[in-house]
Amino acid sequence: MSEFFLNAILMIFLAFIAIMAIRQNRLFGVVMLSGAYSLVAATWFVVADAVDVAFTEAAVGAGVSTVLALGTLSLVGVEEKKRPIEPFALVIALGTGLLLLLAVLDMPSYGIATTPIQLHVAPHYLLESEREIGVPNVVTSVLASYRGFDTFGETIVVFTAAIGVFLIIGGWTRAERSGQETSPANENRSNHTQEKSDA
Amino acid sequence: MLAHAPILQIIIPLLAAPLIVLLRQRDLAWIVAVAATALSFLFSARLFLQVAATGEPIIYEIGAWPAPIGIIYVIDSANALVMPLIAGIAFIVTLVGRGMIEAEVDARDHTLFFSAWMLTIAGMLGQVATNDAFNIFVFLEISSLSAYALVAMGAGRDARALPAAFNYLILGTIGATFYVIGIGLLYMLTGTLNIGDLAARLPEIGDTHTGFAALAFIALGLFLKIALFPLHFWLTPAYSFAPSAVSALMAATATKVSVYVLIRLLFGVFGLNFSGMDEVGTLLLWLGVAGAFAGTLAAIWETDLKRLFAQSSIAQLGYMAIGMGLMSSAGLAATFIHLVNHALMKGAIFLALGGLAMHVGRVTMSSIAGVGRQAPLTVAALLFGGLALIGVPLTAGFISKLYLIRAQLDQQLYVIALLTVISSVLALVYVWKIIEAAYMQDRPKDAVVIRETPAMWVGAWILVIATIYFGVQAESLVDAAFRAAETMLGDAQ
Amino acid sequence: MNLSPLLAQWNYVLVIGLMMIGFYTVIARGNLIKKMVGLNIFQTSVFMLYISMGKIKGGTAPILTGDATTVYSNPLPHVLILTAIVVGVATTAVGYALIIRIRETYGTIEEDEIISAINAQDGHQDAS
Amino acid sequence: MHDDPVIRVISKVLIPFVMLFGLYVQFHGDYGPGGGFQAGVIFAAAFILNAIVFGMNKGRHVWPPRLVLQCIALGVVLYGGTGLVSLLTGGVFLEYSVLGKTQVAGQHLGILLVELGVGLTVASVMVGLFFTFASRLSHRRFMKIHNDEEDSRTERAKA
Repeated sequence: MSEFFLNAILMIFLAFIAIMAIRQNRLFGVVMLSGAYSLVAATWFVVADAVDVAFTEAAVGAGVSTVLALGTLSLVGVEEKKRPIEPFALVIALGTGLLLLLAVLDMPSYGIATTPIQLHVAPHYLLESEREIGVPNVVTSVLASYRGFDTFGETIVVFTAAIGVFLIIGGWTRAERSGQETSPANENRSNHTQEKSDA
Repeated sequence: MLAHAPILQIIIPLLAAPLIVLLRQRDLAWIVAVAATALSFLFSARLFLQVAATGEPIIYEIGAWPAPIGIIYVIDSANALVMPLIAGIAFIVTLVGRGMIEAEVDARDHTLFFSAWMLTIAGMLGQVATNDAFNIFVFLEISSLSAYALVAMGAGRDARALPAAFNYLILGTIGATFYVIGIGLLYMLTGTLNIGDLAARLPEIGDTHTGFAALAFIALGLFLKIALFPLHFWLTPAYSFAPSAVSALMAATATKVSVYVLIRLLFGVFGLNFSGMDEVGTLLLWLGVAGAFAGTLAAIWETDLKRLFAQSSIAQLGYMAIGMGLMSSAGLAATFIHLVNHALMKGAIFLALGGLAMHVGRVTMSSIAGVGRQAPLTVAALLFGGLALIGVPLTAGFISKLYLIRAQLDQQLYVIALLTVISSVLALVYVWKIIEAAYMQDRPKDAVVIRETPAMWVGAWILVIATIYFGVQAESLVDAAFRAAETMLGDAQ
Repeated sequence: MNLSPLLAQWNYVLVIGLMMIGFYTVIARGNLIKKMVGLNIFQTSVFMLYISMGKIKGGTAPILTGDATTVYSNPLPHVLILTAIVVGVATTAVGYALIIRIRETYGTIEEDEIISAINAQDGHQDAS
Repeated sequence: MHDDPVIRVISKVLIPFVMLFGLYVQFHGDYGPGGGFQAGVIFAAAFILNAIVFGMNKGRHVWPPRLVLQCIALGVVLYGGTGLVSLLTGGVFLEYSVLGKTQVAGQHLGILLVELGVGLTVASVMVGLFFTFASRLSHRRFMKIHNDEEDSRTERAKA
């Protein structure tokens, strides 16, 4: 029963943080609330037995994302223009929500051990992992071996993100690659010529 | 080694990306990229021939874990057709695109550029080859993330590439997240992620409200990815502000991959009898028609040629949606035929545009005035591509339209058939505008004089020849497309 | 239509509410940073949907203890979400990099101001 | 920030422990929560703390940016290479069982290698992202946490 209450309290807390985050106009606060959201979500993941996910969410959602956001904020300014509620967006979001509520109607009950996902495929991991892989943490054995190709893809995604960020704002990698110093003026040369041609 | 062909066609371009970073040398980067795409093409072509000869799907169990436990690749008639198309176009664009990349991208960025280039190709191939619904998402993100960065590289010439890339990122991520929600609901119902296993288990336990919502989310997410009207508005800026080589690669392949994934999930997993599929079909049909008109009409008013052909892509994707919406094997086959043909024509057109852009910068109706005489071969390639888009006989575009309209008439959808013909004929207007600009006008005296080099037209002409070949000798393609369509529908029954 | 499952499945209903708060923020807000934060909330809530379905009441984390009576929650959604979290942060990083460049070029991160800047530029080019 | 002796001393004490914890998470992922990804983030955090407290130049000295780029690629190659080796030694791609004498031994070795690959890539990507955003900042001079005197001294020396 305590699990039930913890679950409910964390969810309500999450909703509170999310609403605060969209109402807040000072972006610094928004980013911190977003980090807090990830941290509380990580706590919720622990309650839901997903310890590996909680660990990652805390390190990445609350840690890395927030740091990146703060770095960005210091470059782009911290105020958001005040805006009224967008009725069109609200309708789309509500429509999507209703579609999902429709899905809930026939969903297998929460927390039951006889749902399809508990009876198909997953038992193989829990029962055979010890013999086939010999690793007690089943998440690790599924992640690295049974679905190792997904994790390979995940590593590539991280690699892709780095390549993408370096291409977009990675002045220093240019200098490292060509052995010459790059100044920001040089880097934005193209933008300036663009502006000049407009003038 | 041939036994490993299904995985090697993905792994070679995938591992070429880090290799390029390790080599740290521009020329080697290009050589590695060409070699990797060539090998990938050879393996996929070999698999296509093997599947065509035996008719049996080729199964590759990654990590030696069998189907629902692990991730497997299944190369059947459908993806064996799409793989060599993607790999082949990627090879040609990589081979001839170097001049365009050198003209438009800062030389210091070339190694990372080619790395991202290989990632987007490998990501697309991975989505097509895999038989695991979640693995599709992972490779979709590899190709999308690298594509966002590649589009942003257009900022070297036009800063509008940056907001274009950002919008593409937001909408692409919303699309991918919808897809993940849909897959999650499917997983909840069936307990599996393997596409074959999903198709087998879904009819008994999945025909519920939850199943319907799963269908809706997967369809909506992929509608965004294939730029189906009215979710198409990210495509035009992304394609038109990207560097020319990137536009050529993406216009030819990116949306086609998403069309394939949509077909695979709609027909290969849910199947025709799933409740809600009729509604999805009707939606595809009418949104396809709307897209065909919206894209063509928008293209008529465009003066920037890259924007013009990006708009026309929306129309062409509309035709593919109509084919899917017919919910018949003939309609689906028409979609497959058009998928292949459109990839070839759009590849040819954007390569020719890239060749012109090397000299005139922004390719507009006024900047190409009178170039027909200075760059005859390049403009001719553009022209053939345009004629194929309209669907002129003896081009592949004619075959696509023929089979599409035939499939519509089979089902007595005369209004749709008429609308398809009208929107195709309307395409004549914008192609004529280009002919007029390039051939009928005189080149202004103060305009740049273009010295045509083979780099401008070789790639485009390879694809034009393929377009004409499939326009004249259509049987092999038509057979392959019908086999692909029957495989898809057969899975569901 | 029988709506009682919505009460019994309050857990999922709350997760959906969270998802829609995030989704609304992405599509409605014009500030690019706000959009990214909305995306983060949206995606994190989707992760919660996945983890919810793997949970078994009275179960424990899927780390084998050797005790045959232990009930473990389903490890597969955990693995999928580990991948999805990483994909999410990768997208976030690329998004923030683009925001920085947009701000440097257009001097703003408000969508409407960027659009009007682009339109001004477009009009100018067409005129020239 | 690097002038504050309290922060400097605490960081000096803390950094080795953060790294140790990173290694623990990396290699204990088989038995408890953790693995290459989480370990990579923790390991990177130690380097980033070092760079923030002792200046970007010292940070770059510890892990030169050129190496960061190579390490990112190497981690991916390590993962893919493990798969390719199992392919070349008679198995299929990522079939770790063929890497060892017994199936379980092979799986252990394979998982160890690929988790190392993940850890290497993630740690160096995080450090690389930090360098990227920070060097953008130093150009803009909005924040000065990393732009210590050493930086300006070397700039003056160059000029």
